[in-house]
Amino acid sequence: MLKRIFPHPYLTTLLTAVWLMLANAYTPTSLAFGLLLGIVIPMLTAPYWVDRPSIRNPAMIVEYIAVVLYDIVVANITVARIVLFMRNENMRPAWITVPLELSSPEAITVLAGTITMTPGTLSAELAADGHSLLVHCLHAPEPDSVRDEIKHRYERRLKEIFE
Amino acid sequence: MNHWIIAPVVLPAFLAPLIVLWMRYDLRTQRIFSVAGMVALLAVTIKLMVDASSGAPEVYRLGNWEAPFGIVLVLDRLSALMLVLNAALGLAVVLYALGSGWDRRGWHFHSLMQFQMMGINGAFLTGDAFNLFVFFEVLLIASYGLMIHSGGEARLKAGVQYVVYNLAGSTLFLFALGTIYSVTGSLSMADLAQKVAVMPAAETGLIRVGAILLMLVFAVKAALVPLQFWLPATYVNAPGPVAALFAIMTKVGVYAIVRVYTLVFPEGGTIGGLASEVLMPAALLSLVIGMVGVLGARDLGRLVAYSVIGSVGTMMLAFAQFDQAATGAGLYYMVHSTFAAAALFLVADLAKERRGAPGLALIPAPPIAANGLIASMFFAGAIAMAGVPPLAGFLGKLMILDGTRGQWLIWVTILVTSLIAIVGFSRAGSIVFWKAYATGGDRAPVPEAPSQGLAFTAAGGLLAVLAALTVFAGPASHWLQGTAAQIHHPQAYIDAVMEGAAERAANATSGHDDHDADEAAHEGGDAPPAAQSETGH
Amino acid sequence: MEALVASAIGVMTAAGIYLILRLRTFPVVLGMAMLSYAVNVFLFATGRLAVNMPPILDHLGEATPGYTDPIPQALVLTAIVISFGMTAVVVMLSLGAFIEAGNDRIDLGDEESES
Amino acid sequence: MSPALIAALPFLGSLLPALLIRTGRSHAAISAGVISGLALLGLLLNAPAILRGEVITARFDWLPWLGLNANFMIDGLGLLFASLILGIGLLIILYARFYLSKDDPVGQFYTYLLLFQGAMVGIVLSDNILLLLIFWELTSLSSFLLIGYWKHLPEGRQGARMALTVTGLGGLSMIAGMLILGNIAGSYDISAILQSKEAIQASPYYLPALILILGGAFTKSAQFPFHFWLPHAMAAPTPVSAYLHSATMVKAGLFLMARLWPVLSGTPEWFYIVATTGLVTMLVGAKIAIFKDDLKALLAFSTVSHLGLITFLLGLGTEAGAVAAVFHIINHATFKAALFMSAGIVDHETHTRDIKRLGGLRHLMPVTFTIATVAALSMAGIPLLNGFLSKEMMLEEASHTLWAGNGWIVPALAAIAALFSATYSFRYIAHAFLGPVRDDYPHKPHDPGFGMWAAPAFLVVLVVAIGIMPMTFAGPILEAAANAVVGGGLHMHPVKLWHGFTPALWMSVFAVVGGLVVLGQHRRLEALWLATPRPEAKAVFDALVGACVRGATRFTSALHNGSMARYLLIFVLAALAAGIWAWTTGEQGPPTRAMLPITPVAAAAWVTLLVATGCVVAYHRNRLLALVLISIVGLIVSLSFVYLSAPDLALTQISVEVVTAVLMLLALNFLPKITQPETRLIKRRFDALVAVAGGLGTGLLIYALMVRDFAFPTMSEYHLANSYKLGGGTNVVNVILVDFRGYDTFGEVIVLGIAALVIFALTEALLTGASSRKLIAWRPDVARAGDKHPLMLLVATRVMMPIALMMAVFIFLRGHNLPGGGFIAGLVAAIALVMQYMASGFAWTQARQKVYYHVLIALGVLAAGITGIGALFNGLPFLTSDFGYFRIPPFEKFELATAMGFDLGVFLGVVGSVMLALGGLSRLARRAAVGDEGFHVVAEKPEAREMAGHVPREVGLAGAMLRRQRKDGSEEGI
Amino acid sequence: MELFWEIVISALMVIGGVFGLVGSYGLVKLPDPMTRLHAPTKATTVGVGSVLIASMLYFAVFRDDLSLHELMITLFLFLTAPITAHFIAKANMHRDWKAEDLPRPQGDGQWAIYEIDSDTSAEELDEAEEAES
Amino acid sequence: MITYALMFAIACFTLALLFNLYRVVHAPGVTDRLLALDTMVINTIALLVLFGIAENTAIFFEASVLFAMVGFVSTVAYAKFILRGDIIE
Ligand code: NA
Ligand code: NA
Repeated sequence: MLKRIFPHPYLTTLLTAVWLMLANAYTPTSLAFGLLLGIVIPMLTAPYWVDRPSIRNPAMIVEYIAVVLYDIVVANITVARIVLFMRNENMRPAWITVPLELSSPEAITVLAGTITMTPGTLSAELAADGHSLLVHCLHAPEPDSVRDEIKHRYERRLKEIFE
Repeated sequence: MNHWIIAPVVLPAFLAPLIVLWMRYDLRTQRIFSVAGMVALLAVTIKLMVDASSGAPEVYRLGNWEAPFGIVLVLDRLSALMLVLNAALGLAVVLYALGSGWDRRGWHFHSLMQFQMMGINGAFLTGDAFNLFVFFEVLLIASYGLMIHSGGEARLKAGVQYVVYNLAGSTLFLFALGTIYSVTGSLSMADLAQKVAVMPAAETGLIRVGAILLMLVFAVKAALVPLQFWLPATYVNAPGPVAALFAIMTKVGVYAIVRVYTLVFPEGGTIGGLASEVLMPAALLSLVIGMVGVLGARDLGRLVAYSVIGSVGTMMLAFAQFDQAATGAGLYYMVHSTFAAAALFLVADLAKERRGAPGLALIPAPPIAANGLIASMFFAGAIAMAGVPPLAGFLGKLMILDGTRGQWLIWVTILVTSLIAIVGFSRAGSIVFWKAYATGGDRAPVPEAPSQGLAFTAAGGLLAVLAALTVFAGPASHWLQGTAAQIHHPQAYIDAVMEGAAERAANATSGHDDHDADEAAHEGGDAPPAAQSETGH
Repeated sequence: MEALVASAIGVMTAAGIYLILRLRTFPVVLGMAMLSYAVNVFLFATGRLAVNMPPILDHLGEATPGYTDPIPQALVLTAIVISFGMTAVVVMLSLGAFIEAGNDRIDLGDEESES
Repeated sequence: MSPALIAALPFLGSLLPALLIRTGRSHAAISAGVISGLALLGLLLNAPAILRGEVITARFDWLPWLGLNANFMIDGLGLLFASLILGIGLLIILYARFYLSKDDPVGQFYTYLLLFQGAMVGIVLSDNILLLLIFWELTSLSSFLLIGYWKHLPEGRQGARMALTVTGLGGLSMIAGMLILGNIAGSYDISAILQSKEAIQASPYYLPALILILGGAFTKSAQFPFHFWLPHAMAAPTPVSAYLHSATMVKAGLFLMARLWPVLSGTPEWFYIVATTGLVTMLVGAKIAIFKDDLKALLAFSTVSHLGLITFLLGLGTEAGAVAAVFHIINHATFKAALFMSAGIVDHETHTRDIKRLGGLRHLMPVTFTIATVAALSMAGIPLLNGFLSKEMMLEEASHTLWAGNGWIVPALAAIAALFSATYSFRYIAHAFLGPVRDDYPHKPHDPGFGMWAAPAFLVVLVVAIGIMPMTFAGPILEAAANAVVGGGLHMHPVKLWHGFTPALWMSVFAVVGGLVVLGQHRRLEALWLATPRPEAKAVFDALVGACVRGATRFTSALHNGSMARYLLIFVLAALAAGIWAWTTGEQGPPTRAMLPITPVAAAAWVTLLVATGCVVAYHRNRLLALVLISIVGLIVSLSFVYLSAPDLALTQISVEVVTAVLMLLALNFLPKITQPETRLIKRRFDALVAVAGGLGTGLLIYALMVRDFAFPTMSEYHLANSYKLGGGTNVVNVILVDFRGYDTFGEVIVLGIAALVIFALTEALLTGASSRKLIAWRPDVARAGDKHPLMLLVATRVMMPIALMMAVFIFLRGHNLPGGGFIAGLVAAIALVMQYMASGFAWTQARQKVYYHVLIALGVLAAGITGIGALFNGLPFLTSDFGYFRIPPFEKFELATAMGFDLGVFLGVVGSVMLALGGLSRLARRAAVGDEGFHVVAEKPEAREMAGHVPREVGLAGAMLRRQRKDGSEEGI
Repeated sequence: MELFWEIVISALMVIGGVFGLVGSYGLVKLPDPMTRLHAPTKATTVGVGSVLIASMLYFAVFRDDLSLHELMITLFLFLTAPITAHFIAKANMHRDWKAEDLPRPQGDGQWAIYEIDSDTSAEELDEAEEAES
Repeated sequence: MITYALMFAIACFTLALLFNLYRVVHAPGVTDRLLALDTMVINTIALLVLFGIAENTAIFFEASVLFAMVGFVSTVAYAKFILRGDIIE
């Protein structure tokens, strides 16, 4: 029963927050209305999201976000330096395969997204079996270290969150 | 306010979605409701015609807004006439479609028909230039659907051309409306009429551009040369009953020309003689090209289509006189030619359905079932369309000739093209219906249809209308002369819409009883709108 | 600014006209789209131009002088919606014609494909 | 009996034969006979009064505004003609009963005949020239039907069309003439016109009117050079020839000339045109008749000749001429009808009308021989027969007629014509009936039964009776009719057999003797005739009409050649030309508005827009690229809308943009990805030139509009002032849309709804029949990557779609006060759904779709309509809105406006329409990709297929799948 | 205090502008489609992100208008940027790259776009379908 | 100071727009142009936000959100088309 009303509680929370931001009004009315929509919309869209991803370690999310935000800032500076100052001939673009230990689709997606948003890397493709990620590096003289960092910095944490 | 005025729009506008909602799997119920709807529509429009016959134009203020701020509908004799014409034609077409089984050859025939009625009625009733655009679009898009009903290569290819050509027309419509709005700051036709009448000389250039572009838009609908190109292939490839219905489509353009260029941009007004200068050559060319097409057509359906172009040219010669008597004559001819064209398309479809492979090509094929009956119906329709006595077409032509006295070019053109039409029709008819007996082939089988009788009745009914129009030519032309008089004295129209409108609009209190109190209460609150946007204020 | 808008409308119109004169349905549909951009901006511009004066009243329902004319905006909105419907139909129709005919020529044959 | 009823009876009765034919041929004939008889009886009841000099009239208003009224009158002329028409008609009905074969559709024949009879009676009894015109044209039409009666004969069809064309031409010319005549006289009533001789003959329009009216008369009466149609009309069954082409219809032209004689004749113009034409026709017709071997052709040309004779007499413009003309009308009707019938009998009995195959019939068909001989001798002008009398009168008139001052020409030509006339008459007797009996007739002849020869016999009795005692048998009617022709006050000298040795008698003698001599030389003359090249009228006519038809076909096909590019080019050029013309013929005031400054951002956006537009044109052949580029144009346009204070527009434009892009991509999937260059460079350059001109025109127009403030304030001041006060919303654009101009929006929603229905219907059509097979056979033309539904998108959509829906709700609710509203909200919701479809695929998503999009559309339209109609219950007009404020503690006060119900309708309609349209395209793609599986998602419900009723044509795999599906009753949401 | 916020906001705007520009410059400067893909996806998102935060702060500080809705756009961009980059990358690979020129994934399989009729969400959808029934 | 920063930022994004335009005109294939379009959308959003600050209004917000959403959907749709032809399969 509860699952039918709240098929995705995190989504409900997110949607309520989105409503508040959309309305840009932080009043009881807004909250009530936002909550109402936050409940109704996931109910309506439940057929399209049948399973319910499990989140084991919510606390880890905060850490993960912090790490990623930091990396994004750094990433951008790195990319900016490459774009602005590195001659195209000196660039060493590379493709690397990242074997995945994650299996939850949500986790894989978050990892891929993180990779794209962070230093000089971009998730280009997933293996047909979903067990590897193809990453393109803008400038990676040592591809293996990039792979290790991805696995260490992000995949490890995501594994803790989701699995 | 006479609430019946909105009925011709609202009735089909409700019926169509109801058909979609509840009857889309059940053709039988659709048919019942569709026919009932058409009968009701005809009854309502006849009532409106009676209303319109006695006295000044009636105004219906949608949303209770005064012109020019809101949209008004105006019922006068001209609009009432067009409504009845449309409803009568619609009824015949629906009956034919279900008699011949055309309606079951694809989806949504009946709902599209209702929407089509709605669009056409809306165009006839509206007193607002932009709303005219909207209803043009309604009727066009419904016509697109009907035109390609049941698909097929030729029909779809012709459909593309029809749609694209009309899209170009719609684009031009918007250019014209923008220009007119920009110069006058108004869209209501009555208001425009007042403003154009006192327009300073320095602004005539731009308003003339607006007026002439608008004319071209209507000319596209009316299929006036050189904007007639969409018509032949469209009419030929449309399903028979739809082609018959389209007979009213060109009249929408004609109606709009008559309306706008007598009301808003009258001849001899501030912007000069704009309309007649373009209309006359266009009408003459249409008449010639149409009737030459009748002679040169290689296909009976195409022949009828060209005769439609010719007939539009004929009536436009009358309207382009912008004089009361000629307008009355033109109206009579218009009523006649609408029914005549529709009847001919239905008869052509009866023949086509029976001829099989040769279609309507002008080549001999074995005699068809009911050859004699169909042939005589074609004969009657051809007489009407070619303007040969005794049917109304002849009377209409006589009246137009009488109304264009002294304009020898018009006389010569009308008479010579009549001869061409006679030759064309007789040639085609004798090939299709007579030469059949020379082929020595077996009679073609009767096509499968739910009710041949109904199909014949529908086509015959249209011919009967023509006969009635002939017999009652006196009262009919008298009524139409009255209509022409109303058209050529547009002040009554303007007064009906505009008199006192400004004062009433200024004193309007929204008609919402609780509003003032609420507003006072509301003004006490100071939350900005954005802060409450989820609930309104 | 007016000159920019006017010239932009002109260029879009020209592009639209050129494209609708092509021989295949697809460029013609593109041309129609270009023309509808042009006419929408045209219609909008007939209300004259104003920057940061959207016709939105303050919460007391008062209008500040200098608001841009809302009528053309309402008209353009209607026009956009309608032209969307039309585009949808013409796209579908051209596709249907292509499937049936095996080509997307917009011209009809010599006989205007009498059936 | 009222003249109106006399004219109406044949029309009213014309349906009887067609209906009674089912009960037998005789019943059809009898009914026709009874009708004719009744009309004749009714006519004759009036005869005494008319012969006393009265005129019987009947008047009915028909189209009084035009002056076209159903006015009838019977005077002497009318009585004469009507009697001939009805009387001979009765005989023809009798004759035809026996003449027509069992295979002929006799009912049709009598129906046409009665129609014709009514039309003829109408002509001669009309007291209104417009009414007369109507009957006039009706005779053309009914004769068209009668001539083409034997539909399988090409001569019949061609003859019918030729007659219709020629007489139609004349009829049209007559219309013009009659209108002019009526205009001069101030009335279309004949009795009134006949009073206006001075006015008419003094009018500058007299000559045009005369020529135009004579055009009608001459064509109808087969006067030279319009005589050629008559012989070809002989393809009709003989009763028709006898009736129409000798006794009645061809006399209509004569009747008309006689009718208008009082006002038109008496001028030199009249004399030279009419008399000369008559004389020439008389001569030419007679000459040709001599050499015709077909009995009916011979008679046809003799008819031409005699019609010329009468025309000549009328053309003289003298009283005596008029009397002679009327008398010859009577006489010719009697002997010529009898001759035609006798020819018909010969044809009927011998199965040939070729005079060269006949001869000797005198012995085999004595009765027929007698009839034919008496009639032919009358035609030759032999004394004691009526033909002699009127021909004598003609020769008498001719003998003292000056033509351009010359006193010899007319008498000489008249005498020669009379000689020719005697020749062919004798030939008819000699070559068909005299001579030895032959043994090679196609059919062994003998006299027919009484029924068949009764009618001609009766006529021949008249021929003799009048010939011997003219004043007894024809005197009264002749006088009455002639009196009517000359317009009253006639002093007629009694017609006598013997006038003494007048020039006319010598001319008669010359003619008869000469006739016999010429007949003797016939063989030699015929050889000469055959050796002389001369234009064959039919060939000329056919060539002319053929050339016209070919020309028309070529012109029409060349003009409407199916080239869309040309149609649109003409459209653009027309618009340009009209616009420039209108502009240059008006005035333009000076600029009055200050221009907004150009900011760098605006300049950048402008550059972007121009470059992107240019790229669209430059790269348009790469279709995908063109779509991407056009999206850039759309983006910049939206940006400009935001910048120029039109946020609602920007939101709408940008959301429409993406939905359109999706739609186009779905379609492009099937279409070629590249447009091949097909037009030549020169054509492209020309197009570009036109395009630039169009762009320039549009740009200048809008610039001219923007630089000026015009005389009138815009009406939107009212909307700005009252949008909140009266409409309850602060977003003026939205209030205009849902309230002030809600009716526009109502129409707009319906447009979208219809668009979706159209697309759905088209999809259904494409999923059945041949196109379905084409779809299944379709293969993608470009290589496809793997991975139908990338995981990342799927996961992202799970979050994004609800957020997007949330946005839709948000935009919907705030629309009345801030940018937004039902339409944009609907598009956003649709975009959200599109995301889901893209992420998980059509079938999967569709299977989870609980709402039929049809229902959404219908509900949308209904919701909008119901909101509007609610006001009617308060007596307010459709779409009158209401709003109020509500407070639910502890929340803030909020407003509800009925306009929101309207907006909800818009929202539902938009979502339903967009999704139904996209769904349609997806289903096509699915059919193409998965083939038979496509059927799984074809129909909404199985019974829907039944409804469509077109499925059984499906064969093969698709059909089988369909049947299976129907059996399963599997159901799929759409 | 106001000055502090002024500096912060100004700095954010300048940073945003610079990154936005760099991102678009990268699109021009970088040598091939795959490398070009890097610049805008990162730099531009951060550029817009900075501007959005600046806007948020500006309205909160100087207009006394607590405005978090810019966060919403930021959220949206951060959520979508990787997906669009992913798709454009796939499109680039489909057009310009062959499987042989790329490192192989672990196991026997192939990258999704090179395997005909693969569907990385297939299992996902199937599972969902099972769960539902 | 904010005004200058604002002007600077607007100038940057305007210039960025023109860089994107360069890619629209000169690109080896459609994907680069698609990327340019996507980037343009983002730059446009930035410009809208900056206008909002400059004009001191929140009116541009919805447009920005919608641009973001629409930019995403259309980029994905175009890319999916390049990959699969059928974007809703
Ligand atoms: Na709105
Ligand atoms: Na991105």
